[in-house]
This record gives sequence, C-alpha cells and structure tokens, in this order.
Amino acid sequence: MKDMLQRLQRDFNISDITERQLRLTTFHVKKQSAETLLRELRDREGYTHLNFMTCIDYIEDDIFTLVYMLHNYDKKNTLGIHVNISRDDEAMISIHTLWAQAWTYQRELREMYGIRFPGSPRVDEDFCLEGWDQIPPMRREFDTKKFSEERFGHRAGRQSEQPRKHMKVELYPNRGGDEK
Amino acid sequence: MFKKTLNTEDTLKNSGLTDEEQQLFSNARPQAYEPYPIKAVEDFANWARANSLWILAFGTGCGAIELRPLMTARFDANRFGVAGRPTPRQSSVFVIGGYASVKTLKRIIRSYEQMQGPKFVIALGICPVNGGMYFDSYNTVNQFDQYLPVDLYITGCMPRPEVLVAGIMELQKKIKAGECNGANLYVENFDWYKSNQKKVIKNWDMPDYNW
Amino acid sequence: MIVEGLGGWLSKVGNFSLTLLIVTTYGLLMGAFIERIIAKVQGRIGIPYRQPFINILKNFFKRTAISHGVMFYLGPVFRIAGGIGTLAFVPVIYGDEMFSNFSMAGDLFLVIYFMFFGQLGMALGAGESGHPYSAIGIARGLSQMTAYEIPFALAVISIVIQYDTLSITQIVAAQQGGWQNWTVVTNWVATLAAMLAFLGMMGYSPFDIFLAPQEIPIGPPTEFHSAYLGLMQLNRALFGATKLVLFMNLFFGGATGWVELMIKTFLIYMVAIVIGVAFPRFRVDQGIRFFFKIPTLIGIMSIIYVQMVLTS
Amino acid sequence: MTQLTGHSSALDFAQPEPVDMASGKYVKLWQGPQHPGITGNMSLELTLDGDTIIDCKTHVGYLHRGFEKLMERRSFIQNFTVVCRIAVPEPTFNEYLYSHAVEQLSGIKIPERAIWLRTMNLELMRLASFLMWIGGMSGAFGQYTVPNWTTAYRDFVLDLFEEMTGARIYHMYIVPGGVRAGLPDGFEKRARDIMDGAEKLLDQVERVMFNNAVFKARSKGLGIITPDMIDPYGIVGPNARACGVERDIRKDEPYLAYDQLNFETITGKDSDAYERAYLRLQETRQCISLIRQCLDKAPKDGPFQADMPNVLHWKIPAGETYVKAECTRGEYGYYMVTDGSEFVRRVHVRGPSYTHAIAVMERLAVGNNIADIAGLMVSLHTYPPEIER
Repeated sequence: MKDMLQRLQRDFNISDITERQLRLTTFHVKKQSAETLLRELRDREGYTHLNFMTCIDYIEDDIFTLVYMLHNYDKKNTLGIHVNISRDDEAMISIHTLWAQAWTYQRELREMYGIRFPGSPRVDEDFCLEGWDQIPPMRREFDTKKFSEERFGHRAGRQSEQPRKHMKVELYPNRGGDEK
Repeated sequence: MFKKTLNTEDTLKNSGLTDEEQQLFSNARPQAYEPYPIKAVEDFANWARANSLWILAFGTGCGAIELRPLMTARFDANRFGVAGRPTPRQSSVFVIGGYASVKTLKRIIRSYEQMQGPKFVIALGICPVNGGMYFDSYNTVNQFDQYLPVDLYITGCMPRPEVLVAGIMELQKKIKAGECNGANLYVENFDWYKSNQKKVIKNWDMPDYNW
Repeated sequence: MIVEGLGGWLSKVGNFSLTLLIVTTYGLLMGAFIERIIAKVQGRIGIPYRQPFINILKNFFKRTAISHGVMFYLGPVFRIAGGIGTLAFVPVIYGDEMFSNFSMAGDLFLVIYFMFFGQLGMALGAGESGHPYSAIGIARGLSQMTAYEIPFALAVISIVIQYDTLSITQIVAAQQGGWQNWTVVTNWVATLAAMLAFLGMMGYSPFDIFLAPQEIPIGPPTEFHSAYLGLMQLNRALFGATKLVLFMNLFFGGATGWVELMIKTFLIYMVAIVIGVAFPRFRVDQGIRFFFKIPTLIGIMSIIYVQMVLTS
Repeated sequence: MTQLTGHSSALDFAQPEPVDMASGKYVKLWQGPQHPGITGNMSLELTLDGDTIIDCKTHVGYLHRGFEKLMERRSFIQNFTVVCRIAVPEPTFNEYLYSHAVEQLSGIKIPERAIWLRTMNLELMRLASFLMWIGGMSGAFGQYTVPNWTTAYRDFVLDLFEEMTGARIYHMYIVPGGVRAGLPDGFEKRARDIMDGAEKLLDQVERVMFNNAVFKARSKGLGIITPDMIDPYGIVGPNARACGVERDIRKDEPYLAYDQLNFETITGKDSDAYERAYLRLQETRQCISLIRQCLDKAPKDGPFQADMPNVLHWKIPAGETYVKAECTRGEYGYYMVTDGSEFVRRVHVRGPSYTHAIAVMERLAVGNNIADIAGLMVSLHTYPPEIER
C-alpha cells in the first residue's frame, strides 16, 4: 500500500495523501494525468471496481473536485482519487472506455453540474431532468428553495419552522440558549 | 363520433407539435360529461362505477409500494371491486403515489387524459397537497391540484393499506352521491390547468390534449 | 306452409335468445366463481359474485371520446358475433327441442369456423387501434391459435371418423347410455389431444402470453374501452361457456339437464384452472413448440387409433 | 447471440450503432413508465426486429427529487428523516449508512445493543425486500399465485417492523448514535413464529416456482452474466455472486455484528435469471437464520443510544468517508464530505441499480425476446429511485 502510493507519487505527482478511514485513502491528482492513473490502478494494481464517481462543488475556491472511488477486492482497500477542475473551464477527460458504467455517471455530472466530458456517449441526453432551463441544479449557487417557490408555488398556510428556533421559543422558552 | 379535426375557432393550438405531427393529433377540446337525464339511471350508473374501480397500474411515486399489499392476499381490495388495470383506456381511477416529479407529471397528464371518463384521482400522502418533505425540491411539484383535479386525498406517509381501503370506500361513497366530478372540472377549467401545466413542463412536445 | 315455417323459425329464434341469456349469465357467474377459486389458492377472498355484471355495466356506462376507424368499432362486434354464432349451432341440452338451437347435420364444422371467425374479427379490429402492444398481442394470439387448432382439429376429425357424422346432436346421441359410452372412454386418445388444445383455447397460464399484462399490457384489447370492452367481456363469458358446452358435447357425453351441464362444464373448466394457477406462462415460441410436439402427435395417434381399433 | 449483441468481449462496451429506422424493418417500442412489467418507475426504449430486441436504452429520472441537493441545506438531524425516503423497499439501509457515516465522521461509538438491533433491523428489511422480490420475479413470468403468498407474508414482517419501530415502511429507527427504541415485550416469540412460517413458505415457493418446468424454460439461459463482465460493469451483490464470484461485504469487510454471526457466502455457477433467482431464495433462507441468530445473541438490556451532542447545534468536523453495506442488490454506499459546518457539504448515494439497470440491462437485453424483458429486469433486481435519488 505504502509502496504503491509512493510509486504513484513519483510517477503521477499525486498530493494530499490522506488516510481518511480504515481502508479508505484519498489523494489529489492533476487533471491531465487522471485518466492514465485510473487506467494504471485498474490494470496494474487491481483496483478493478469503480464504486462511483461524483463531484463536490467548492464554490469558495472556484473549483469542482471530481471524486473517483476505486475498490480493490483482494486488498479490501478503497482509493478516493480527487481531481480539481476549474469552475470556469469545466471539462474533464472521459473514462467511459475504462468502465462500462462510467458514461452514466458522466451523463449525470454533465446534467447536475454542467461538467463537459468530450467523447462520452450520450452525455448530452437528459438524464434525470427534462426540459431544464436553469443553471445545473447541483451547483452551490443554485437556490433550490427559491426556485421551488417561484416555479411551483406554495399553498397558502404552509409554514416551515426552523427546529432550533421553534424549540427555543415555543417549546422550551425557559431553558435559554443551551449552546454546546 | 369521428371528430378528428374540427375546423372551428375553438380548437387547441397544439403548438408543441411540429407541422407534420399536427396532422396526426386531434385538436378538438375535451368535452364535459353530462349526467344522464333520468336521475335513476344516473344513480344506477354511479352505483356501478363505484363498485367497479379499476386502478391504473402506474406507480408514480413511493405510494405504489403499499398498493401491492392492498391488491394481494392480506388486504385483498378485489373484495370491493377494485382491480388493477395495465392500460389507461380501461381504468377509471388514477392513484398518485405521493410526490410527482416534473418528468413524471408529464406522463401522469398523458395517462390521465387518455383515460375515459368518468375518471377519478386519488392522491396519497402529503406531498401532492403542499410538497411535504420535498417542499424545497427543484424537481417535484408542490400543489398537485394545480395540474390535475384531485377527488380524494389520503393522508399518511406511507398511507397504510387500511387507510387506502378506507379511502376507497370513501371514494365509493362520493361517487354514489355523484360528487366526484373532477374530470368535468378539468374540462371546464381546461385552459387554467393547461397553463399551469405548461408553466412547469418546459419541453412540451405533445398535443395539448392527449385523446 | 310458409307461415308455419316462419312461425317455427321464429320460435327457434326465441328459444335461442333464451339459451343465449342463460348461457351468458351462467358464463358470467361461473367466471366469478372461478375467480374466487383462484383467489382461494392465492389466499384471498376474491371478487363478489356480482362483480362481472357490475364491471360490464360500468363499462357500458363509461363514455368514449376516441376514434380509431370503423374496423376498430367492428372488432368487438365481430368477436361477439363469433361467440353467438358458435353457440347458435351447439345443442346445449340433449333431447330438449327448446335448447337445441339451430343444430343441424353439419354443424360441427360450422362451429369450428365460428370459433375462428371471432378471433379474426377481433384481430382486425385490434390491429386498427394502431397500438404496438395490440399488434404484438395479435401476432402472438393468432400464431398460438393456429398451433392449438391443429391438435383440436385432429381430435375432431378422429371423433368424426369414429361416429361417422358431422352433427353434434348425433355425436351426443351416440354417447348416451352411461359413462362407458362417452368419448373420453371410447376414444381417450382424441380426448387427450383435445384437452391439451383446450388449455390453449381458454387462455389461462401457461398459454396466456397474448395478453400478458407484464409484457404487452394487455395485448389485443389494449385500446378497447367503455362499451367495446363491455362487449368483449360479455363475449368472454359467452364464448367460454360455449366452448365448455362444445367440449362436453363432443367428449363427455353431453347433458340432458341444466344441472348436469353445470357440473360437467365446471369440471372441464377446472382442468384449465388447476394448471393455470400453478404455472407461469410460456413464451409464444415455446407455446407453439409445445403444441406442435406432443398434442399434435397425440392427435395423429388418435386418428390412427380410430382407424385401427374402433372402426376395424 | 453474440453476433446480435455486437460485443466481442466483456471489455468491449461501446454503444451499439444506431439502426436505420427509416428502413421500416424495425419498431421502436417504449416500455414504461406506465407499464406494469417495469420495476418501479422507469422506462425502456426498445428497438425491435420482430420479437427480438436489437437495442435497449434505459431512461430514468421519473423519481428524481434531488435528495443530494436537499441534504445540503438540511442540518444533520433533519437529514435523518429524509434519507429513508430515497429507497422505498429498503429504507433501513439508507438510515444505517447515513447514521454510520455521520458517526464515523463525528467519532461517536454506538453501544453494543444498538449494534445488534441495527443488524436485526437490516436483516428483517432484507427478508421483507426479498419476499417482495420473489413475488415480482414470479409475477414477471405470469405466475400470480406466488406473489400473493409472498407479498402477504411480507406484511407479517412489516408487522414486526411496526412493533419494533412504530412504522410499516419508513421506520426512521436507526438514528445517528444508536437506535430509537428497544424491543417490546413478547417480540422475540412473535418474531420466531414469523420466521418459522417464512421458512415453510419458502419451501412451498421453491416447490411451486423453482421446480416448475415452465419457469425453468423461461428463466434458464436468460441474461447470462459472465465472470469477466463483473469488474468492467461494476456488478455487485447476488448478480455477481450467482456466477461464482465470492463477494459479500458482510463477509469481506464485516460491519455491525456480522463478524459474530455464523453464515457462509452463497455463490452460484453461471449467472442466468434462474440462478440469480435461486441464489436470492437461498439468501432469503440465510436471512431467516441470521435473524434467529440476532434474536439469540442480542443483549436483552443495556443502553441503545450513545451520548449525543445537542443535535440542534450539531457541527461535524471536516472529513470525508465512504461507508457501504450489502443490501439485497449488492453494495449500497454513502459518500459523505463535511466541512465543519452544521450542514453536510456533499452526500453521494451509490446504489447498485445504477449500473445494473442501465449499463448491464442495456447489454443483456439485446438479443432477447421482448417477452423476457420483465423477467430479465426483475432478475437483475433493478430499483430506479436509487439511481436518480
């Protein structure tokens, strides 16, 4: 495990190697070498199972972090490969030739985050949404509550309470603030 | 009987269709169903309708999971004349299983309009009333009755099969009393419903009324 | 002379209408009864006895707003014409002039023709609806029908040779005088072939692929609704009961009274049900292959059996 | 068959070439979402040549509610009521995984009794889900007796849930920090009675369904998954085990109390629809034995809730985790990233159907008869809400 990570660090210049949990290690890799790294892990190191692939939106740093989660059934170890891409130039190399389900994930990311995957099959088809005319919904700047109120409208009389405020004011007015 | 294309002023625009498709679909407005002139006949018809409720097999949301126990051996809704029917043409009850996402809503409308009247809509859970748990979701509608008329709401998440049975009996009561006129409401306020539907369904590529 | 003939004919029509009413009602009631038996196997209570009647009434009360062309409307009409036509030439109660209908010397072939006729009319009407599931259902239904008609036709030929007549009344007459004279005893080979074909004819599992709700909901009648569906349900009861009466006449000695008829037809029906509740359905190619193998062989054997054993 | 699929090997997963629809030789047929043979609410776009499927495309999204977005704007304890709604037939797996991920990130240790109660709850859920699945499998081939038996019997298991948790479908029993309640009086005896009955039922189901010649004729050789397809397609769970690959998260990376339970991973020989179905029947039996073991070994008293911080002000330190559990369909996972605030940064739900219903289904459907689509789909145990969430 250690050897492998060291070798990867040498060959692929991976950074931020963190052992997150037992059997889960994550690291960052540059966008250009991501596909080669994944291919290497799949073919040489036995990380044959793509658990999933997803994206985290760090709007404050102006990046999308793509996460590829690979699993090795023999070593019972999972690797989380993080790839940072810029929010302005949101394109990523497609890995649909490596795993058969990868194009589905890429189609979802294309729809939910607007990330482009050139060459990925059916990537521009609708996945979950239909006739979507807003910015991709999973981006942090998309306010789903506001959108829902505008588009669908709420029935008059519906109230939603923030539980903290409700408990403090209505249920336990004498307890005061029990900040922990 | 053969009212394929009526060349009157009061036709539907079918603007979502291409010119070629326009020829294939009817542009006539739906018509309200007048009750039979003799009251006894209408009452008898309502009695028959109430005792033979055929539910369209379309699990639109999580509510569909309790329809299986309802139809099978434990609760056996067949006793009340309820049966599942796989095609909209033959069914008379549409069960909205909770939330309706925008993509499903389009299919719900299509299926509902294909059903032949008199037809009834039951909505399960709180989600069709005001969005429920998904009040802030970008993909589920909050007030289902803006898009289709609902005859009966059954509460709970999930509504238990017992509640469903009670709801069906309530629906039967309403039908027998002649109070279930959701389908007529839909026809009378057709333009309002349509404009609401088109407000949320952005890629409207079907005829305005699916015969 | 002419007036007398006309009067006789009119009374025949009247009698036939009565038979039609009784057989249809009986078919509907038996349908409910069978449904309840199936429900019992599944651990349910099942529908009330009045349910088939209410369903038909409701369907007639339902409105329609769809047009699919003339042939679409005629489909169910052809279907019920096939049902009524079949019944018209089947003597229901043996020895009773009132319920012998229009039976005559060559009625057996007429009956078999009418059994085809309804299905074909239905196929034309359903094809007109333009629904792809209808088209698939028709293709499946007709090919399966062709498959089960072969053993059935062979069995019929066998008993025609055996009794040397084409009249159902005479076939029933030849079987009178105790159970040892029934075709099921005297020509059990033909009966076996016909009963296997009967499984396909009744449309229960494993031969119900043409209206399989899980795959092609629900086959040919997908687009039929309201009164058309009501007609088809009516026909399903009538045609089902008529087929049972025909089988009873050909193979199980006919009936001399209504009670005997009910017991016998119910027992014949139960053959299809006992198999139907326990089996999944065959794919259409598997079903056709089934009919072309064993039942057809048995059918051919029955003709040989008749030639070698019974008529020699 | 291989010629029709157009795939030379398992690693060749190129999209099939579009056919010439204008030639009039092919028919395009949509199955679903309004279709009784489709599991859940999804649709298949089939291209047919006669009765044979030459192209299949899965369309999902009819149940998309945007859970991952909704969870980003709810506090950790509010999320707990939401997660179970992701998957209707198996809500507890969502509850467990969510709670587990939160506990792992905030460093909460749950008491021994809660571990056992969680294990039991998960196994009961598996039993209920499998019972319904057997009904679906049988119904897909047109046998309506077995669905009535098993779905009705599932209701007795749901009754157990009701006793244990207070709800039939959405239990919300497994909360972060433990479980919500202990077992009521007399639960153990009733549970054992129901397990005995379930065993008898499964014997009957095996006789009626699995020994049936027509069922065998329909399902044998349908949708064969070969071992070399498993990794490229990410096939997990019973679908993978049925072709002899011994992979079970309960055994490989034991979670909860599975390392103290006595069970073997069940594998099959070649993964066709029949083998997969039979394997699931055996797993249902195994489930019953696991529930019995849980009833035996679970501590009778003791705390079932860990000490929790005030959940109204619950902040979880920044971190990242991926937790997974073996649900009825295979690996079910939650990926959670926190950033130290009261809200979760990102949750990704990984459902096994994501690959089973799309990539695998599209490949296996090609070359089959249209009549077998429902059976094939049920035999893969696809379930749409976990795809679209």
